[in-house]
Formats: sequence, structure tokens, C-alpha cells
Amino acid sequence: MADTKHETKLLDELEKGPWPSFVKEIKKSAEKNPVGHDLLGQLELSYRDKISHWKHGGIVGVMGYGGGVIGRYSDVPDQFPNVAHFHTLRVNMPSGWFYTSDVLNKLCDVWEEHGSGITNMHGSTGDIIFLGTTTDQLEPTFADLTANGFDLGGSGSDVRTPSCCVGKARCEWACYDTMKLCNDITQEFQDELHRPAFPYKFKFKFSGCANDCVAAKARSDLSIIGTWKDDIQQDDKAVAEYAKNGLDIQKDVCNHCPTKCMDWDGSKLTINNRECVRCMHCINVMPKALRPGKERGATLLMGAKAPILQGALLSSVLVPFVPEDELMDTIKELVDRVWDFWCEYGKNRERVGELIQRVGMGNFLDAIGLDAIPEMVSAPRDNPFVFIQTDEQEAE
Amino acid sequence: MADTKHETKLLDELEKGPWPSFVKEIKKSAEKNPVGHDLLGQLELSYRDKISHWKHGGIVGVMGYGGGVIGRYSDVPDQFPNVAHFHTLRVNMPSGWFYTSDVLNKLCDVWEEHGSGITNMHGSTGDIIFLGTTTDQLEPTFADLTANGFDLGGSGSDVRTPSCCVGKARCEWACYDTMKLCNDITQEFQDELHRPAFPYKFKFKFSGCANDCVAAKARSDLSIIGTWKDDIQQDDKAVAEYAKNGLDIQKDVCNHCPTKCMDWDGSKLTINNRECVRCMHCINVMPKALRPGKERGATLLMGAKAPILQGALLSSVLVPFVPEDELMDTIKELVDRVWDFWCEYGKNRERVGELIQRVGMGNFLDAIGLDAIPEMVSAPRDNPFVFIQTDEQEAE
Amino acid sequence: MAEQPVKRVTDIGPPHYEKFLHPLIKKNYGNWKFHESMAPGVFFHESESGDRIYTVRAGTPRLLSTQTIRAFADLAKKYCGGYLRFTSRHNVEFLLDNPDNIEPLKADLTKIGFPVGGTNNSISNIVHTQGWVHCHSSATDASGIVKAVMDALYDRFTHEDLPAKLRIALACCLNMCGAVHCSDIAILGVHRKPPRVQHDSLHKVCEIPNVVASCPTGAIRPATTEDGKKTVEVVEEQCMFCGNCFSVCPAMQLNDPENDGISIWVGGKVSDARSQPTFSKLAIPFIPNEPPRWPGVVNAVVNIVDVYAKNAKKYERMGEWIARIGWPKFFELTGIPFTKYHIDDFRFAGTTFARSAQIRL
Amino acid sequence: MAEQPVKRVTDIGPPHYEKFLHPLIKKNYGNWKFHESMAPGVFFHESESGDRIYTVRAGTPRLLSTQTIRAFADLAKKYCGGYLRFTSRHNVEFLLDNPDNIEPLKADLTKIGFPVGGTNNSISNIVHTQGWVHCHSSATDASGIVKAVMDALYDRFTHEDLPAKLRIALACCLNMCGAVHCSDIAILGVHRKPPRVQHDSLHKVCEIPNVVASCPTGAIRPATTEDGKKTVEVVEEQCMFCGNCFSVCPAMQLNDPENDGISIWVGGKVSDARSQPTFSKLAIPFIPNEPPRWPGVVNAVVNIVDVYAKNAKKYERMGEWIARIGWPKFFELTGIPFTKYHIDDFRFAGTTFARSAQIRL
Ligand code: SRM
Ligand code: SRM
Ligand code: SRM
Ligand code: SRM
Ligand code: SF4
Ligand code: SF4
Ligand code: SF4
Ligand code: SF4
Ligand code: SF4
Ligand code: SF4
Ligand code: SF4
Ligand code: SF4
Repeated sequence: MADTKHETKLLDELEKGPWPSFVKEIKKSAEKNPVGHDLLGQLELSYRDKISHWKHGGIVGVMGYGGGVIGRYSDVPDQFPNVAHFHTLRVNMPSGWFYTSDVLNKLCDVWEEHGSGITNMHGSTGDIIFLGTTTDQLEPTFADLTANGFDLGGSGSDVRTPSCCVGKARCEWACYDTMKLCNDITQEFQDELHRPAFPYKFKFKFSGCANDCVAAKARSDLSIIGTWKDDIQQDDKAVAEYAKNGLDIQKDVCNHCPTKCMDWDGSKLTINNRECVRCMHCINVMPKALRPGKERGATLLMGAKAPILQGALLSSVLVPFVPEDELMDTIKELVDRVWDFWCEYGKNRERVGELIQRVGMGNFLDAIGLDAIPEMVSAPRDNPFVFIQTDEQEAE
Repeated sequence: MADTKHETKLLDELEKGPWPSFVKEIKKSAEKNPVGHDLLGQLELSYRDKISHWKHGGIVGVMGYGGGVIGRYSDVPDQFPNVAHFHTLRVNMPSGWFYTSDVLNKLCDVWEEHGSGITNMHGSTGDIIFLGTTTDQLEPTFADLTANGFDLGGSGSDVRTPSCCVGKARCEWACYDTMKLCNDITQEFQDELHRPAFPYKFKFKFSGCANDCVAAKARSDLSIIGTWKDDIQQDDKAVAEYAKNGLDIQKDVCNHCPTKCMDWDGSKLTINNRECVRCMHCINVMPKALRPGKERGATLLMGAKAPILQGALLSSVLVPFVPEDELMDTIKELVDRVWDFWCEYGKNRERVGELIQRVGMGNFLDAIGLDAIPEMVSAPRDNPFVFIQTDEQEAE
Repeated sequence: MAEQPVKRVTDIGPPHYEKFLHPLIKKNYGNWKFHESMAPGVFFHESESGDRIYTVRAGTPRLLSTQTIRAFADLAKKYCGGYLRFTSRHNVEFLLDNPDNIEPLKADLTKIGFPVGGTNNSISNIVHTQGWVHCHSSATDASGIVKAVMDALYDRFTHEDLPAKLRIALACCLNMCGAVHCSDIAILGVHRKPPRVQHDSLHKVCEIPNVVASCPTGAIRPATTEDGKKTVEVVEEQCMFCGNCFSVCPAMQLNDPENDGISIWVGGKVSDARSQPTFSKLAIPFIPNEPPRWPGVVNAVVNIVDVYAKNAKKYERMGEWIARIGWPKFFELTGIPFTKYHIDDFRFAGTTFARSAQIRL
Repeated sequence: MAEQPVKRVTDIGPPHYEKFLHPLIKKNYGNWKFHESMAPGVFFHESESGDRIYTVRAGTPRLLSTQTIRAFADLAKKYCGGYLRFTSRHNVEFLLDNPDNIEPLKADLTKIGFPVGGTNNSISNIVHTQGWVHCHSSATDASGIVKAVMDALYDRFTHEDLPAKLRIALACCLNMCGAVHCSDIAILGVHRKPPRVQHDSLHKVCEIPNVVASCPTGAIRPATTEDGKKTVEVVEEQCMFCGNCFSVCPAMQLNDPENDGISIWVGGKVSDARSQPTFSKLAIPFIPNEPPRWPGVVNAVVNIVDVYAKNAKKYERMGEWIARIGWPKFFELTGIPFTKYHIDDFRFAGTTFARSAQIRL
């Protein structure tokens, strides 16, 4: 490899300032691998031209997999030969992004040997991103990864790498075991994850409560959000303690309750748990006094995605409550039905959320065999344009 | 005219019960005019067949007018010859639906002479409805109406009969003179009202405050809603009086304030008038203590309509505040511009509200020469699909 | 302006309202200070000058014979110098300067069968439309249902014991002449069958392109009959029975005795008091037409009213109450079944999905 | 499943997380009782058994060299038995059982340039995307802007003095890989010019029907070049620069040095705490690309943060604050001009119009 340092007047400006600098990171990696210099060189050129110098991704990958690698080629390969090919590998992270020093060092060994040594910790779907290598290095990298117990994540029209919040590992509010479920689902759907067979991508994200620390409701086709059925666990002594320490329970807690189902008479806090919508606010403010109930599980919401093409969508309620121990089976059965319908009727590059909008939630529910319930809507329809079926038609 | 009483077993059931009966009304009129018998006869048939026996309306009217009459023909004329033709006249009511006994009797004279003697007081747009006459009677009815100082209202693709709340005539909250403005606008646009020249109907409704007693925001293309700019007039003694008489000012007033801009400390009520959105609730509850401010005028909202075809629309804010004395001129100038644009770009049977949705509010505002202001939206757009113009394009 | 024969008077517009104003109203026009209600259907307004105008409001069927109008005129003559008005909800209001006349007027009104009430937290008159009395589009009657429902709600009109105003409106087809779309309770006539195309007459009475264009869902296609007549055909699965094709073309018959009927909508409002104006939402997709007294509709409306009256807090309109308790609770309390038809699948579908994990469990 | 050579290992999925859990976490897995924060970036969780696990969180640029990863690994070895994790916002967290190691660890982190913070009511790390470092679609860079903005917001990361959490995300094109659409502040790269069709290559690299179908506004039509090549043409007025045609076809070049740039969005959130999840709304339609330090974007973000910090009440997220004061006030306080571009004209346009007379005057 030609070792050519490039002048980077503009990028050098981004070494200044208190926040850790990605330019420094690239320069560091360049000390070991000249690819870094050409990456800086091309990036400097982009900074001058105010334009990306990457060509439209080509299809590259490892044998037998349809996803996990993003092909990338420079549009100025002559100037920057070391990044002429600059493909990305998506490596499936462990649930909750937990590591040991040893395993991190192993991953570094692999990537220093086969790639640029530049990474993203992590990609915004959650994968470990190995940023930049050549086609011939893909198989060797993959071999070393599997040898170390790692596998590739998703890309293309497949199940994308599921991710989850830290959950029971380090959070008192986890209403189900997010890390285990995330891991089990990932293992269960290895084939769907590695071999794109869907109309488009499908994302799972797991959050242990409504705080939704992996933003599942905003960016996953199936969002699994922890919740509880019984009453909030309440420790009156601890409540009093908070009050004593200056927390204004009326103002800071009760007034922010979305259903105003809390009553504070100055000494006793009373929660009307049947009116509580499990928003977490009061628990967030008084973690020592209030905790989610004991009868725990999750709400299943479906359909979130980014704006391309019909506007962004948030996931919406499909199943209000599934007990923790039934989650795995319920989800498997649900996605089976959803994927069948989607694969048959979904258009190319149509996400599940868009399909629901196109065919109508009512028809979608019929297709996957769920009953319509009011929990699925913020309000019933306000327009009278109902494709209502008369009895004969229904008979048909 | 053949005087045939028909058997009305089903309709007779509707003479029973405490609420005044329209069947009795039709029977009464039948005493004077056999048309009533045939109307009852055909209606009884509809009650048996569960179907309307009126044919699709034909175009009939008075000379030189394109609106004001709804043509109607029976689909069973042989059975009910007296209603073979059964046209409706829409007579423009006086502002606020005020009458004297004398003028009502005159109207009755006219209608007994030329028609069925059956009326609606009033139609849901607000007109006096003369229900049922024959084509040859249209001109004579019109002549007698004008002789008595009345004129026809709107129908078809024209300005529809404007209506207004009782306003200053009998309401302490009227922020502008609804009856005068309604009357002036009606007189101003006589030609547009009688001679359809628009893509579709255009409705004006005038309410003196946000209570909106003529439901203008829900059903008029231009909704004029009274409001005020300065502070709510407050009489602290009267407030105390209400409290003394058992009104729970915190619960019944402050807690219902949409902006929570009211503070009641048990003896003094403080309103943050800059946060007040003029919703009227507190004034409604304490009419003796609170009154709209002194600097009065109206908010102009545009675009309400029934659901056909793109779903119902509510009017939305176009001009947040117009001082009372500028209302007439502002409205005239505004509708001039709106009608120009609508007549040029509106599709056949496209209401103004639908046009705005189709071309986009931004383009609509450009066309009528208004600046976009945040008061026009509940929130800015959340999708990134902006038809943004670059400077050159704007220059173009 | 079109040519007019000389003598013919046109474009004079309505008579000026001032001619019809009670002298006391003219005197205090714009100077009213406050109002106070005295009894259901009776209230007075006091002006800065201390003058008081008393109002007595009575319910009417809206469809009135000239005899009844004259009867009102006579009562006005007898008790208030001949000054009266009608309201935006088809009630009649007598305007008195002498409170002693209130009771006798009420007595006379009751005698001739017109109930006094409809004010404040009562159920006022039902805004409604023509139905089988005069319209060709109607999927149901108007006046008959209004009569049957108001008979059942009579005490709610003559008493003011509801948590807040409750406004009911009826429209006999989706054109919604009653502008029912923002009512606490809306009664709406609906079709449930695609139009039956009159192939023989269509080409004579309608412009094919207009008919095709009239369909919001694109369910209508140009076609030709065996015997070569130009006509249209309807893709039935794409039809949601809006009736717009019939509005523009008589040859698209929609009326269907067995499948036409009524839907019930709840929770709309127009005023800006407290909460902003909102559309009514679907409560019951279909109730068959049951003339002459529509028991199904009457019971449905009465049930919703009773459940609301029992559960809502003071000042809560129907929709404000439901917003507080949530739609699941509304369907539970009323016992109305929730179906897939309740979930929006029209233009803005998705904006009404429950896009949050906030759920009562 | 496709054929695989015998020795080749596939479909093993990620390693099981348990291997990487601190013994104390394994012991108390699912038994945490409460947490308490000790300082910005430092908090502990106590379990039913009374055990405590301490967390020290540090910000990272997300783009990391193996050297830095190894440095983190060394620190973990040194202070917490080699146990660490990363967060959903690209921060690194060290998991300690011994509180005495907190300060030394913080010292070492600061020494090698990684700030401790990002917890509670601070501004955490900016979720972001590839930009010019690796993506072909980018209308702007990602890492560079994040660096410039975080430099300016550094103290907001290391302090917890905001009214509530404030979450910033960046995406370099409308694909929104950063899922920025529900952020308190979203920084979004935008194009402003229709695609430049590469007529010579298009027919070679793309399926014309797919390209035509890719356009949500139907702006793309099939066409033919003078020399008879099949290609497409773009109706420029119908293009809103979404880039979807480029995603499916490289011959639809969108990148444009002068017209690409950045838009700013505010008021979104994901959590259900208090208010339901909401999308971010348009605040600033366009700011030009100004590498290397994007002063325009930095100032815009800092201004919005400062105005929010100054005016919002405790516990109010950006969007909750704006909901209380109203959008007119937001634009007034921030001095951001409101334009016609702020008014929605896409699919759900109309639902965001101010359909009420409730206005602050
Ligand atoms: C690497 C990553 C950004 C990052 O720097 O972190 C990324 C990078 C790309 N995304 Fe993404 N997306 C990444 C997370 C996301 C997310 C966030 C998430 O998954 O939580 C979203 C929004 C959520 C969603 O799925 O809706 C996202 C929505 C998209 C879309 C729009 C999809 C849609 O249905 O709206 C596209 C366009 C497409 O698929 O053609 C896209 C396409 C792409 C492509 C493949 C560009 C393209 O058009 O082919 C990018 C490759 C860049 C490159 O050269 O490396 N990416 N993409 C993220 C994956 C890393 C990882 O695996 O951890
Ligand atoms: C008479 C009246 C109902 C009543 O019994 O009170 C009425 C009756 C008719 N309306 Fe209406 N509309 C009447 C007020 C309304 C209102 C309410 C209002 O004006 O406040 C609306 C809803 C508000 C609005 O305009 O959106 C209304 C929305 C419609 C529509 C749908 C218009 C739309 O843009 O959505 C149609 C359909 C049409 O125009 O073709 C319509 C059409 C009709 C037609 C002409 C039927 C037709 O398709 O041609 C009806 C004639 C019935 C007949 O034979 O007498 N009527 N119509 C009302 C007029 C009386 C009057 O002048 O006072
Ligand atoms: C007479 C009438 C105006 C007219 O010019 O005809 C009228 C008159 C008054 N209205 Fe109204 N409203 C009248 C139709 C309406 C309508 C329109 C409608 O119902 O179609 C509305 C909007 C209803 C809605 O939101 O859907 C309306 C919403 C109000 C409100 C707001 C109620 C609320 O809390 O939402 C008030 C304030 C109040 O009642 O506290 C109000 C208050 C009043 C007051 C008290 C105003 C005043 O100080 O004089 C008037 C008499 C009291 C009463 O009726 O109890 N008026 N009022 C209308 C009588 C209709 C009827 O016969 O029942
Ligand atoms: C570590 C992490 C989960 C993970 O598996 O990585 C996490 C951890 C915690 N979150 Fe979170 N949240 C994490 C991302 C999120 C996200 C997702 C995001 O930002 O993209 C959200 C949704 C944000 C949104 O709504 O847009 C999130 C919304 C919350 C909330 C709700 C805040 C609110 O009032 O809206 C709480 C409750 C609170 O802070 O009072 C919370 C509370 C917590 C607690 C206190 C839970 C607990 O008891 O342990 C955790 C540490 C406190 C802290 O960070 O101040 N976490 N949290 C994520 C750290 C990201 C980072 O490095 O900054
Ligand atoms: S989502 Fe809930 S359970 Fe998961 S980490 Fe956040 S707060 Fe804890
Ligand atoms: S969790 Fe939310 S809804 Fe439930 S009581 Fe606490 S604040 Fe109220
Ligand atoms: S709209 Fe306002 S001003 Fe008009 S009558 Fe009703 S309350 Fe009075
Ligand atoms: S008018 Fe409405 S917004 Fe204003 S203070 Fe009274 S209740 Fe509050
Ligand atoms: S609602 Fe329909 S049927 Fe009833 S009058 Fe109006 S147009 Fe006729
Ligand atoms: S009724 Fe409506 S949807 Fe059905 S064909 Fe006619 S226009 Fe189309
Ligand atoms: S947001 Fe757009 S430009 Fe940025 S990485 Fe994703 S696809 Fe590429
Ligand atoms: S950028 Fe989007 S709108 Fe413009 S042509 Fe391409 S696909 Fe169509």
C-alpha cells in the first residue's frame, strides 16, 4: 500500500475544542494503517468540495449471506487508492452492548489485521461497525469474527440487528428481560437476518419500560415496551422522605401525570392505578418510593420508521399487554403472520407500517387474525367513508 | 286540485309523545291545502318502503337568479299528483332571525297563497324554507316576497345565505356587531349570492365570540369569530360574590382554563392575560365578574366544510385579529383575492378549504398576498418533504 | 348582471333586522352587561342602564305549518309587543320586557304543545335536515327520527341537569347538511351498497367524465353496454358509499331499503370553551332504518346520554369527558362493541392510531 | 438455507451477553432496587441485596480507532475488572464495584480526552450517521458537525442544569439513519435541487420503471435522449428533493455543493414520560454547509438550547415547553423567522392547521 500523507488544513480545525475528535481518531488509526491517510485525504476533499466523494454502494458480501456488508467505492480512486474500495461490515453486538476488555481487544486484533482499524461504536441500529476494507478481506474478516464468536448483523431487506436497553442488567425498572429476549429473537431469526427475503427491512427494538431507552417506538417495525398490569409499588415512608427533602410532589409529580390520577394531600400520596397509563414519570422522579408493579410484561407496538416515503411513522399499539413469560412465543407467532402477509402483499421497499396504512388497519388485523380493540387508536375515525361490509358480503 | 286523504298508519305513530310533531304540522297545513295530504301520503309510502320517493332535483328558479330554489319532483306522481312538483324556496332571513308578529303573518300570507303552507324555521344554513310549490308559482311567490321586503337566499355554486349569532342584540359577549356585519356582507354580495359563478358554494358565518353560537368554525368557508386584544374585564367584588355563593373557582374555572393562566389564591383571582387564548370558559362561568376586553374585533378563519369529498374540515386561522371597525373592509378585500384565486385554480365542486389542502397553504398565502405566521398552525410541519425554492428559483 | 324587466325588484337582500328589534333591545343594543338564567328555557339579560330583556325559549319541530307560525305570532302579540326570534337550533324565543308575562306565556306554550327549555346544560333542539320529506339523497328520514329521539329526551330538554351542554344533530346522508360532524352526538344516515348504475339512462342524463371524476376512490370506470351504450361501471370493493356520484348523476342510484340506515358519532364540539373544536368520532357504524319510531337509534342515543350524564364531571362536554376517561372506557361503559370499522383507514389514517405506550391496563 | 462449505461457521449470531456481565451484575440481575446519581456521568444502582454497581459514563466521537477502544479496555481492566459497555447514544460506560475507583477513573478519562457526563438533565451524545466519511447520499457531513456542536455544548454534557433531558440527533439525508425524527433537536441534511439525470448511464445501471415508481410525487417520467437512449426526465416543480430516486438509481445525482445544507427540527421525544412520543417539527428550513466548523448550525443549536434552558420549567422537555408557551412564542423567543415552508403541505397537511379560535393576542 502506498503510504501518502495528505494535507488536511480544514479537518485539522476539527482537532481543536474539548469534545473528542473523530479526526484525531482517524489519524491515530493512520499511524498503523495508511488507509487512514487516504480516508482523511478524501474527506478533506469533501470538505473543500462540500460534497460526498463516495459512489453509490455496490453489492458485496460474504458467502451465503445477503446482508451485513455495505459496499462502498471512492469516486476519486486515483487520488486515494487506499480507499478505492472501502466497504463496511456490520458486526452484531452482544445484547445491551456489554463487553469485556478481552473481547474488545480481540475485535481490535481482527479489524487491525483485515481492515482500516476504524470503527463506529456503534452504528445507529446498534451494530459494531467495521469501517472500511476491501472485497478480498471480507471472507477472512468473517472467518476471524466467527472464530471469536461473533457474526454479522443485518442490512438490506432482512431482519435488522435487534437491539435492546440495558434492562435487568442495570435498571430497576425493566418490566421484562430485554437482553435475553433480544438475544433469543436474534438467534431465532438468524436466517431471516442474514438472507434478505422481505419486501424491505424489519427492525426489532426492546425497551424495558415506557422511557424507551432504545427509542424503539420511533424506529423499529416491532417495538416491545415493558409495562405492568397491577398497581405501582409504593413505599409511603420513602415518599415522605422525598417530600421532606424538598421535592414538591404536587407540582413536580402529580401535575405532570398525564391522567392526573395521583392525589397528594400533603402527607399521603394516592394513585388511582386503574387510571394510570404507565407513563413512568412519577417513578422516574421518585425511584426510591415508587416502582413498576409486580405483574409485568410488555406492550407490542408496530410500524415505526423514518420518513422515506410517506412520512415518518411511530409504532402504534397492536397488543396492549403480554405477560413476560409469553413474550417469546407471542412475538414469534405474531411476526410469522405479519411477515406472511407482508411478503405476499407488501410492495418492494414498503415497510410494514406503510403497508398497514395502505391496506388499512382493519384489513391488516383481519389478515393477521387479531381483533380490533379501542386501545389501538387514540380516537375512532372521524370521517364517514367506511368500507363497511353488509352481512351477505361478510358471508361471502 | 284533487283532495285525497291518504291512510297514514305509520306516520300517525309520530303524533304520539310529548315533543311537538311535524306530522301534526303537515296535517294542519293539509286542512288548508291538499298538497299536505299528498306529502303525507308519499311520506307514508317512504316509511313503508324505507326509501325516498323524490327524484333527483331539476334546475328551476326565478328569472335572473341561478339560486334560491331547489327543484324537486316525485317519483310516484300518479299516486300523489299534488306533490308531482314540490320545489323549495330559500328565503333569506333577517340577521339574527328576528321577526315581528306582523312580518311573520305577511310571510304566511304569501306562502299560503302560493305554496304548501309548510315551512322550515329555519333551514340549517339559516334561510326561511318555503317547502313545496310548483314551477308556475315560483315567480309569483318571488314577486310577493320582494313586495314585502324579502329576497331569496343562496343555493348552488354561489355565496350562500350568511348567518350570524344574536350578538349585540341580546348578548353581553359580542366582540363585534355580528348582525350588522352579516347584513352588510349579505347586501354587499347580492350578485354573488343570486348568480352562481364560483367553482362551488361559499359560506359566511358570524359569531360574536369563541363560543361560536352559529357553529361558524365547523361549517363556513369564512368564519368570523369575535375576540379581544386587551385584558379580560374583571370585577373582583363580583368574583368574591361567586366564591361566596359556592362556586369552586379553582376547580370549576382555573382548572378548565386551557392555558392554566389563571391563579386563584382563595381570595384574589389573577389572570395572565398574555397567556389567555380567549376561550371564553371563565367568562361563561362568571358572566357577572368577567367580560371580554374593551379592544375588540374578530379572528378570521377559513375553510370549514362537510366531509364530501376529502373529509370534513374545520376553519383554520388566517388573520388572528382584525379591529371591529376594519372588519368590513378587510373581509371584502380578503374574499376578493380568495375568490379570484379560487375561480382561476379551483376545480369544479372544490371548496376553498379543499383547494388550500391541494395547493398547499404556503402557495395559497402567496396567491392571496398574506404572510405566513405561526398563529396559522397548531405546529410546524414534521415531515422533511419541503418544496423549498432556492434563491435563483425565487428570483425567477 | 342579467337583463331584468323594469318593474321587477331583485337583489334587495333580506329586510334590515332593526325593523324587527324590540324597542328595549334597540335601546340597549351592544350594552348588555350580564345574563342570568331563571328557569329552564327562561333567562334575562341586564344592560348597563339596568334594563332587562327576558327570553322564553320553546322547542319546535322546525317543520312548521303557517298556522303554527301564526300561533307564535299571536303569543308574541299577546305577551311581548309582537317581538320574537328563532335560534340557530330551530327554537323560538319570545322577548319580553315584563317578567309577569313569563308564566302565562309558558302556560300558553305548553297548552299548544311547545315545551319551554333547551338552555344551559340541557339537550337543545336537534339540528336536522330534510330526509324523506324533501330530499332525494336521504339514506334515512330526518324529522321522524328527531321526533322519536326528542320524545325520549324530552325531560333533558326541559331540565338543565346535565354536566354540560349536549348538542345533537342529524343528517340524512354524508353530505351532512346538518353539519353534524362537530356534535356531541351525531345521527348520520348512511348507505352500504354501491350505486346501481342505470345503464339505459346514464348517457342521456350525465357526462361520463364527470361521473368518473366524482368518485374519491376511483371506483368508477367508463364502460359500454352490450347494445353499445356509453355508461360506467363501479368496482364494488372500492366503493365506500359516499354518494358523491349520485349527487352529480341521477343514474347512480344508491338508495337501498334493506342496507340504508344510521350511524352514531360522538364527542364533537364547536365552541372553543376550554377545549378546541373537534370532530365527532364513530361510535356505532350501523343501525337499520326502523320507521316509524326508530327504536334502535332512540335506545342508542338515550344510552349514550345516560352514561354520559352519570359519569361526566361538571363542565365536561361529551368529548372532553371521553378524552379524560379514554375511548376504551367509553366503549366499556356504553357497552358498544368496538369493530375494525372504528379504525380510520381514510386519508389521515395513522394519525389516529395509538402511537404511544400510554395505556390503562 | 444456501449451501455452505463444511468448515465454514455461519449463523451463530452474537456472543451471549452473559459472558460479558460483571459478576456483581450477574448476581443481582433483575434485582436492582433503585439508582441514585452521584455526579454528572456517575450514578449507582443498588440491589435488593444491598449490593451497588457504580457507573461512570464518558462521551465518545462514536468513530473510534482500535487504539482508543484498547485504551478503554485498559481502563476497564485497571478499574473494574475489565467490564464496560456502550450506550444507545454511543457513550461508553465503565461498571465498577468499588466507588474508590471512580475519581481515578474520571481523572484518567479526562487525561485521554473523554469527558464524563451525559446523564440526567444534561445534553447527551449526539446520535448520528456517516456523512462524507462513508455514505454516498449525504447532503452534509455528520461527524464534523457533531464535533463542532458538541464543542459548543461541552458544558451542557458535563453539567446537569437543564430543565430536563435534551436529546440531539443528526442525519445527513432524509433517509434519517439517525432516526432524528423524534429528537428534542434534530439536525438534518437536506438537498434543494432536483436530481441531475445521467442520461448516458441511466439505462445501463437502472430499471426505468423502478426509477419512475420510486418518486412519491410522481415527478419522474420515462423519456428518450436525442440519440435514442431510454432515460427519465424530472418535472422539477414536483420534486421535493427526498432522494428516493437516488437510493434506487445511482444515475439520479442529487449532491450539489451550493444547494445542499442543513435544516433544524425541534420538540420531538420518544419516551412516554408525561407526554406521548412526538415528532420533531421544522424550526429552520435551511442553513448552508460551512465546513469545517459549521458556525451557522452551531449558533442555531446553541441559541435554541439557551432559550429553552432559560424559559422551560423543570421536567419540561423541549416539545413540552413549546406546547405550553405555543409556537408563536417559540419563534419570537428564538428570533427564528417563520416562513411558508413551516406550514405542512404534505400528506397530513390540514391536520396541523390552527383549527380553533384559541389564540394569544
Ligand atoms: C450505518 C448506518 C448509519 C450510521 O452511521 O449509524 C446506516 C447507513 C445507511 N443507511 Fe440507514 N443506517 C443506519 C441506521 C438506520 C436507522 C436507525 C435505526 O436502525 O435505528 C434508520 C431509521 C429507522 C428506520 O429503519 O426507519 C435508517 C434508515 C435508512 C433508510 C430509510 C428506511 C425507511 O424505510 O425509511 C435508508 C434508505 C434505504 O433503505 O434505501 C437507509 C439506507 C442506508 C444506507 C445503506 C444508504 C443507502 O441508501 O444504501 C447507508 C449506508 C451508509 C454507509 O455507507 O455506511 N437507512 N438507517 C446505520 C446502521 C448501522 C448499524 O447497523 O448499526
Ligand atoms: C335545506 C338544507 C337542509 C335542511 O333541511 O336544512 C340542505 C339541503 C340540501 N343540501 Fe345541504 N342543505 C342545507 C345546509 C347545508 C349545510 C349546513 C350549513 O350550511 O350550515 C351543509 C354543511 C356545511 C357545508 O356547506 O359544508 C350542507 C352540505 C351540503 C353538501 C356537501 C357540501 C360539501 O362541500 O361538502 C351537499 C352536496 C352538494 O352540494 O352537492 C349539499 C346538497 C344539498 C341538496 C341540495 C341535495 C343535493 O345533493 O342537491 C339538499 C336539498 C334538499 C332538498 O331537497 O331540500 N348540502 N348543506 C340546508 C339549506 C337550508 C338553508 O338554506 O338554510
Ligand atoms: C340563542 C343562541 C344564539 C342564536 O343566535 O341563536 C345562543 C345563545 C346563547 N349561548 Fe350559545 N347559543 C346558541 C347556539 C350555540 C351553539 C351552536 C349550536 O349549538 O349549534 C354553540 C356551539 C355548541 C358546540 O360547541 O357544539 C353554543 C355554545 C355556547 C357556549 C359554549 C358551551 C361550551 O361550554 O362548550 C356558551 C357558554 C355557556 O353556555 O356557558 C354559550 C352561551 C350562550 C348564551 C348564554 C350567551 C349569552 O350570554 O347570551 C346565550 C343563551 C344561553 C343558553 O342558550 O343557554 N353558547 N351556543 C343559540 C341557541 C341555540 C338553541 O336554541 O339551543
Ligand atoms: C444507558 C441508557 C440505556 C442503554 O441501554 O444504553 C439509559 C439509561 C437510563 N435511562 Fe434512559 N437511557 C438511555 C437512553 C435513553 C433514550 C434513547 C435516546 O436518547 O436515544 C431515551 C428516550 C429519549 C427521548 O424521549 O427522546 C431515554 C429516556 C429516559 C427517560 C425519560 C426522560 C423523559 O423524561 O422523557 C428516563 C427517566 C428519567 O431520566 O427521569 C430515563 C432514565 C434512565 C435511567 C435512569 C434508568 C435507570 O434507572 O437506570 C438510566 C440511567 C440514567 C441516565 O442516563 O441519566 N431514560 N433514555 C441510554 C443512555 C444513552 C446515553 O448515553 O445518553
Ligand atoms: S427503557 Fe426503562 S427499563 Fe430500559 S433502561 Fe430505560 S428506564 Fe430502564
Ligand atoms: S406512571 Fe405516569 S400515569 Fe401512572 S401515575 Fe405515574 S405519572 Fe401518572
Ligand atoms: S357567539 Fe358569543 S357573542 Fe354570539 S351569542 Fe354566542 S356567546 Fe354571545
Ligand atoms: S378565557 Fe379561557 S384562556 Fe382566557 S383566562 Fe379564561 S379560561 Fe383561560
Ligand atoms: S343531508 Fe343529504 S339527504 Fe339530507 S338534506 Fe342534505 S343532501 Fe339531502
Ligand atoms: S358512492 Fe362514492 S365511492 Fe361509491 S362509487 Fe359513488 S362516488 Fe365512488
Ligand atoms: S442518513 Fe442518509 S446520508 Fe446519512 S448515512 Fe443514512 S443514508 Fe447515508
Ligand atoms: S428527489 Fe424525490 S421527489 Fe425528487 S424526483 Fe427524486 S424521488 Fe422524486
